[in-house]
Amino acid sequence: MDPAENDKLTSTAVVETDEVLGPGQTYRSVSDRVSDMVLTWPIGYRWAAGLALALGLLFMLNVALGWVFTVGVGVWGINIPVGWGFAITNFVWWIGIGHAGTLISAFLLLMRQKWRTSINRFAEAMTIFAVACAGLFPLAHMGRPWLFFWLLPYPDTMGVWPQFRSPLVWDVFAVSTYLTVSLVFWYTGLIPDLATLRDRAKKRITKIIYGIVSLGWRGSAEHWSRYEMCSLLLAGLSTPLVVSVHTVVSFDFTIALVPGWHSTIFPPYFVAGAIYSGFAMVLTLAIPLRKYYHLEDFVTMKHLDFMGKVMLATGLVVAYAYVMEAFMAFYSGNTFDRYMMMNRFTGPYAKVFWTLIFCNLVGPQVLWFSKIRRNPWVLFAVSLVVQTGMWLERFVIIVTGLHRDFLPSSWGMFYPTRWDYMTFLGTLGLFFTLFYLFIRFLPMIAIHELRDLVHKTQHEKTAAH
Amino acid sequence: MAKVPALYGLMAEFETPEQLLEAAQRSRDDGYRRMDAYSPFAVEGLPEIVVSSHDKVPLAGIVLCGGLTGTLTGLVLQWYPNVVGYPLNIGGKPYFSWPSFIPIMFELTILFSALSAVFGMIILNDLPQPYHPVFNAPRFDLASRDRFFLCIETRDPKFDIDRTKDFLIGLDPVDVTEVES
Amino acid sequence: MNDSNNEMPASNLVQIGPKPVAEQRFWRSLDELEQTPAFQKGMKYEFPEGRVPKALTGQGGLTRRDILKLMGASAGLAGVTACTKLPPEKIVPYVRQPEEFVPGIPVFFATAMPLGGVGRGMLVESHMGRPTKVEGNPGHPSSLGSMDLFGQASVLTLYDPDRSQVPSHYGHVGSWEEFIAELGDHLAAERSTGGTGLRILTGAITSPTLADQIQGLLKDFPHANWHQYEPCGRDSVREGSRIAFGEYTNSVYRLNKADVVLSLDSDFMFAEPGGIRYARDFADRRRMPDPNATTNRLYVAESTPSITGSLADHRLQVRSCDVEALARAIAAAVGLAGAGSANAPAGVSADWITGVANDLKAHRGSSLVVAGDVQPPAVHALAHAMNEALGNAGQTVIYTAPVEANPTDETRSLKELVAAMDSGQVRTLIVMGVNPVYSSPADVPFLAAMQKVNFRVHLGLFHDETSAQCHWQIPEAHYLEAWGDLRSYDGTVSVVQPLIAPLYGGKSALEMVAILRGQTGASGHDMVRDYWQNQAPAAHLPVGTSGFEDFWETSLNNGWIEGTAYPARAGGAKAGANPAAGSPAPEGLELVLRPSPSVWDGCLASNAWLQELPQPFSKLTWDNALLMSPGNGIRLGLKQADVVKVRVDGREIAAPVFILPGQAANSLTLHLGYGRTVGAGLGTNVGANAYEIRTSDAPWIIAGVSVVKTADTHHLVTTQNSHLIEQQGHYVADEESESAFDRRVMRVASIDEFRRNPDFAADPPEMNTQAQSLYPPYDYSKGYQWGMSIDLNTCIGCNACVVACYAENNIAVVGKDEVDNGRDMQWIRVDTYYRGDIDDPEMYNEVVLCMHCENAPCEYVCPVGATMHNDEGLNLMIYNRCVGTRYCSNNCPYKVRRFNFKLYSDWTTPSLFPLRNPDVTVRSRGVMEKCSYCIQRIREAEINTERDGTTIKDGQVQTACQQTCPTQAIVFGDIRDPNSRVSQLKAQTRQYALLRELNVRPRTTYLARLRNPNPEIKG
Amino acid sequence: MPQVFHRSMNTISRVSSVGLVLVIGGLLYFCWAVNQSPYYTRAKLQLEQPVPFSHKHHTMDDGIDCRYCHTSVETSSFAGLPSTETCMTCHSQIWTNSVMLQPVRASYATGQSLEWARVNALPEFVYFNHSIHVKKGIGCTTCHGELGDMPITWKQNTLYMRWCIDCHKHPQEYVRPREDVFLPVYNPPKNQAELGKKLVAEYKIHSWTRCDTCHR
Repeated sequence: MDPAENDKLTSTAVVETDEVLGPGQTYRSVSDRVSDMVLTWPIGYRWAAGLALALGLLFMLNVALGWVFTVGVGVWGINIPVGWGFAITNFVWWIGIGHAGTLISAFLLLMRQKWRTSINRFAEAMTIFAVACAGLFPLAHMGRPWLFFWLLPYPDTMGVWPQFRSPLVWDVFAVSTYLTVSLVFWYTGLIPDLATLRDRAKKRITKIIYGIVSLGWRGSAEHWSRYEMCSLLLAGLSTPLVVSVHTVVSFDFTIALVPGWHSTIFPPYFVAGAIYSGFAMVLTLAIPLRKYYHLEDFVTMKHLDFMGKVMLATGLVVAYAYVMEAFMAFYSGNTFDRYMMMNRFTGPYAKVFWTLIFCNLVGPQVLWFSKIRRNPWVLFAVSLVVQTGMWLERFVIIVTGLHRDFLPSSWGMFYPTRWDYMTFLGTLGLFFTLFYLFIRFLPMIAIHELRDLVHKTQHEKTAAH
Repeated sequence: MAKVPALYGLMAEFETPEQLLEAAQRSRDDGYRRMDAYSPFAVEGLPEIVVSSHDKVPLAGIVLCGGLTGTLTGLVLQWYPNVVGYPLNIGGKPYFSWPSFIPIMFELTILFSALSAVFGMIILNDLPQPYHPVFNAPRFDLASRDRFFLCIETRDPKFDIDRTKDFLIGLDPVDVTEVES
Repeated sequence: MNDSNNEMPASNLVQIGPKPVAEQRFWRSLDELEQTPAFQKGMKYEFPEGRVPKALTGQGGLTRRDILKLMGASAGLAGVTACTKLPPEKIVPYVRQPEEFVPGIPVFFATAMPLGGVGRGMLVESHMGRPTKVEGNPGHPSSLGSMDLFGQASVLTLYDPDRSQVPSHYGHVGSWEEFIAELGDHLAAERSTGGTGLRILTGAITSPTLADQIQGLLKDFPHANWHQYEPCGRDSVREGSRIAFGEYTNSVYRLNKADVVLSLDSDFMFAEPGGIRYARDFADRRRMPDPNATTNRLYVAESTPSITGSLADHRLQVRSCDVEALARAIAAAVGLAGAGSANAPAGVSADWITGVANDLKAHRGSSLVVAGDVQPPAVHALAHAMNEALGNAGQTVIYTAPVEANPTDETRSLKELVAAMDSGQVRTLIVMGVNPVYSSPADVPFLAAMQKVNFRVHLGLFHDETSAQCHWQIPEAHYLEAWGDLRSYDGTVSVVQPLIAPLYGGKSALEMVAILRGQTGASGHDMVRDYWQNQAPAAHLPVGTSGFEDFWETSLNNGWIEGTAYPARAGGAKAGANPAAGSPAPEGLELVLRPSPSVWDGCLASNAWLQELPQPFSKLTWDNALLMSPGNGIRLGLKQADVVKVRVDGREIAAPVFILPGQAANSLTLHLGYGRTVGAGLGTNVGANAYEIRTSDAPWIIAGVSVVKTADTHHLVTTQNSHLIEQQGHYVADEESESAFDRRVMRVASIDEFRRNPDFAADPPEMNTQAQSLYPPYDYSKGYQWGMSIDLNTCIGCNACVVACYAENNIAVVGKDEVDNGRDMQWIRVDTYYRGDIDDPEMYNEVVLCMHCENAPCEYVCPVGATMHNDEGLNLMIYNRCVGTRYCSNNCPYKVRRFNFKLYSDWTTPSLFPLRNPDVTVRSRGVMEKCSYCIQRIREAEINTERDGTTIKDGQVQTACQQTCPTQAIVFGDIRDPNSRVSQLKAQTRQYALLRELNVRPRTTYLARLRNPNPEIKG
Repeated sequence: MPQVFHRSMNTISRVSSVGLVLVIGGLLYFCWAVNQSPYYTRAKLQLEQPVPFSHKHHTMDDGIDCRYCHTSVETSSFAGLPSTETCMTCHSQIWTNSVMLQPVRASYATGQSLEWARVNALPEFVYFNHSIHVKKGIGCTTCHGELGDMPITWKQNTLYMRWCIDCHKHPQEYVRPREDVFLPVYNPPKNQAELGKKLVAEYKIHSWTRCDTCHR
């Protein structure tokens, strides 16, 4: 996609607004606007080109994973002492990204934040796809991935069970629970919109497909009442779930005694970092989407502004965690922690560390300025910087902790191989492939909630008058 | 042999949720009990008016039971292998080292609760139900777009095709149609 | 399951015959062997050169196994299956079962292995007729039950797929009959002239029977000549003894009696024929069970860090060429008349000389001066004179007849042979067991001269550089395949018994000589037996034995022949035999050539275990390098891995630089044994060939070399990265070592400090976090509780344990690139740390293996419980349950876990299958592995004692590393039994645990290192 | 608005929802069943052997002790497989012309081993020791089945780890007096419950289920 070209084409049509919804939107206009994106054929060439690129990356993922499964994880740069490299970095990164969606739909729903409406659907989709990408890595990083089912509790012919004290088993439960709950939450939200698509579709086959997946939704008041209750309950359940998932992921590190891993600050720090990177990904997706699908009325300046603020806030939490981590390393008097911290500052991976500090701490401070928060393309750039930073953060935690731990004799280095890079970039392919399919076949904004928003904003206006 | 389709009810179409609310309220005041309202989004206060019976087990109750089942499943799932099925000395920890069982118990609680909520909602709503008489209403596709419908069903004891139709017309709808069963 | 079929999947292909004890039983089915595809493939390519095991390339093609795995994976992904279906198997019994075998129970046989011609007594474990593991022979004076790395690795050479497998004629497959016929023609011609054109070249020979046979041959051919050349031979040792005593004399040291030892560039605990025994005797004086125990003191003057030097209380870094001056100065200081100048060489402080001399004088009769093999004869003569003057002769050193059957100046012998060949006198040359084309000094043109010989025959284990120049290459029988006898360092004779019939129909040197004598088909067994029956005087028959049969049986059973150790010779060094002081050593750089601590003189170059072994101190693998001090590196403007050309007298050799702390200033070291070009299997084209710069005049120490930097660098791979930091023109610190002492990983005190504070190594009480736990401790109060103690005060870092572990536990070799990636598979490793000035550091070795932590951090992170504890305190690793998350390794603070990142175990080379220990699972790809405290041995002992209704006695179970350890620094046993050796060691105040503050409660603990410095010597 | 679906779709959709759950359950059951089946475990399958050797005939009819052929069962991990010579000790005297025994005679004459199809096999990472089991009062037939009733030998049990563990956890249910270990047919006495307990104590049976019992 070429943003400049698109800017020229559409710049005249853009009317930026500072409300959560553009002016003049009606029930019908929002319904038609969003459902038309799905029901209009043929497909756009930009979408097709994007999908082709994503499929190319996905193919690379297949090649990379095929090689990993054929030869072994030895094709990556991992070794003893650095037993985890890119794979677990990617896992934590994707899981982190996956946190924004459910948080937006659940936490902001509980908080009755109206601005969640336009972004929650694709944020949830992003969550699911990110968790799917993340889930790939624990599988792929195993030495014998064909035995992955030994991590699942089932009565086997050996009479043995998973080892439930291992954070990796907790991960299995946490990630699969998160994926399942996000999926049902997302689907629940989709049901009324699928009914809209069913009702608006012209072709019989389209009607049938959307008819099946919408379960025969007819908007009955009684249904709406249970539906709303269900959404509320799911939101209430998802909020602690979101917090727990990255907490459990952080347990992968905190439970271990590796210096730089064994830290009680990790759970809140990881959760904040997850929201930070998650919102960055939402912005990364939302800004081009609103541009190319002309959604400025739905994803307004106010949305960008709010998301910028959330990023700033979580970024500051992360910054606090960084400072505390360093402080505790020195204050504790623990030789190993001190060395680990000094090694991060000045060791072989110091450049990576300082890059991450720039990306996560320094760069995002521009978000203090509302002009920046309301400049989509600067915001887009910041979101990319933050995502880079968050990936590097996980890399630094994993690699600098391991590469020089307790016994100096076994210190080593981790150098990624081309298969490391291919696997990582390949999952971007998987993610974007799924995302491209999503924006083509499902409404990327929750239509029934938009209608509700139209209703509420009109109500407010009348009340104000 | 052509069969004359039975009537499911009478459907009045409104343009705004406020009109629908008012119409529903008036129908209820008029003694109608078997009716339902259809809207493109959840209209606040509407269910209280049109729904006459309450669920025997509320959704929240189902979710609570699901959640407790999940907790218990998590506990048994970890207690049994570690204490009975195949106890192993893992890093010198006791067989029943319950603090490390908490994460999974928590996750299963959430999982079971969430699934109970969704499946509870679907089952209580009697879904999937791809065929429903109200879809026979000619303009009912607008119910998922921008129109609000009130349907008084024939099984209402007070239902009388002419009287009810008159009553509905009196509510100032866009249109009133007969819905085949 | 422990039966033949399961142990060894190749049993259908290669039927292994039982071990021939009383009679030679050849492989029943050599014919069958020849039918195997692998064999035929080898035949097709004549010599399987450049054949690299798949595991080493790391990523071969997609094999059937991979496909099965992928199928398994996809089936698994489809959620179909739970475990693998076993393939159908065949089970094949004997036709006639040999009576001495019980299937499934290993048997041990005593034999001996030659290195440099000298024997070392050993016991070899045999599983169903396959030798799998070498141990020391507890009764044999040369080993006392220990073994060095060369002995441990020799079993791999036996099964080396790159061994010469058929007689070959000009590189083509020939037959025995053709060879015998052609040889017969040439011998007939020789016989007519009395053998004027017949020459035999061997290495150093100590074998009485072989020497007797050769003498017999020389009688048959009176004008024939026998030459001996040992590349890393002991010419200067012998010459030194001749100067001192007037005749060749062998020195046998009694280090257990020595209170003060001065080593003049001698690595006597490693690189000498008696090294294993010396290490034991020396260590026995260092055990320091309590602060008041007495100990010895070791002074080492050397140019490169040696295994002996690592235990030195005072280590003097000095150029090897300055050692003579140093020796003279010390000799003068101890009052030896005529020793020459008392001036110490430049850079050696006077108090070192006087300190050492006074210490020696104070311990008359209990001191010892040892000169190194690389030192010139004069230094040896001085050492003999000093020992005489100090009254040590007969006390700490005894003099005996030489162990060589025919001691000679081997370099001269080789030169004579070359001269004879060059002048065309030689018509038939038989080379046996040596590789002179590779290992001759550069100024001895062996290769060119041998081209003038009409008929050249090479008997060798490999088709090597010399074979390539010979008309016939005859596969030699490995010592585990042939009968023979050998003398060890003190003269004790061992009978070499074969454990297996020759895999490739090879012949021993003994049988070859018999063929030359026209006795084709004479059996080695008969020759050895006949020799001892006829030649051995009746006096040799031990008291109480009725006759030869008993004597023979006893000798075979014991592994040595009673009464063959040489008695001490009367008389000492001749007075005034001290050689005149030569000209002072020239200034500038010297180059010292030494046998490699891994592959010796190159004869072991194809041994992958040894190639992959991290060399002591440098931790270099799969290479040799020009070792250089940090100061020299700065002065010459050289960095690690820069390729330089070393030039002297118009010769030059290119080698990469390795900056090694502990190397003496202006002294460069290059190990021999690398740079093989033909027939060294995986060791081919590894490293630089130092023989190319060696001369017959200066075989070890080459003075006046110059170093020229080239633009190239060479990829050097080490297992422990030393992070020397270059700062303002000099190297400052090794960050790892600094951290190691900060972290108290290595704990050291002087004897005085130890006596003042016996608890110096103990952790402060607040670090003992044992009581602070959320959980109650596991009950380890019943049954056996296994634990280990490692005495850092006696560990010499010789790597024998590492190779023993390779052999015992089927450890895979991964190759240079994978080692570079940090993926070496050794379960036990020797860590080296430096302390003090990087240009003159103290060096410390620390053996690290799985600590078997009671609160094992690896266990609770494993998602499938593949690693867990048993109630005997063992941290178990269950390979077949492992899914390979590597979490356990990440969480191991000692980083002792090893992961099969790729398929490292060789599942495809049939000749390697019988090598494997059938009691240890061969690990596959994607599986974690680690030290198991040799659980197969524990389990075997447990089962046996349970069956007999007894209990395991202390010392009944030895781990492989413990058993082989020359200094017995490693002790394993039941820590619940207060009387066990390990319990008593752990009760010592020097005991400490690595990283105790982590509260992992390791079962392996260390005894802190002590130093016994001489207060007279400052600094 | 016309109906998208026919009335019957309501039933179809509900039935198929339930059906999906049942199909998944059925698939899982199928996996389990395959795993337990002789196809997978080879239990109770009669393999083709070079000679149709009958344990029933040799032990019950002829009264030959197990240890006559499986010589190392009391001393080694491996019970031992009789050499051709062992067969020929008798069969050089009796049934000397039997066609069935032709492969045995051929083996003896040529020195070529008989190749039996393996009946009871364990994976190579399982270290089973016959001698200790025999010593602790676990009879041959406990694992190998009633050999005295087997005209041709088959694998009686799955030899799955779960099966091994069952006995290791409850040895009192299987242990027998040492003198009965080699009986080709054995029926546990009525008082097995108390006898078992007594023998477990007497033979000092450990009931080990720790992993290194079999894996190393």
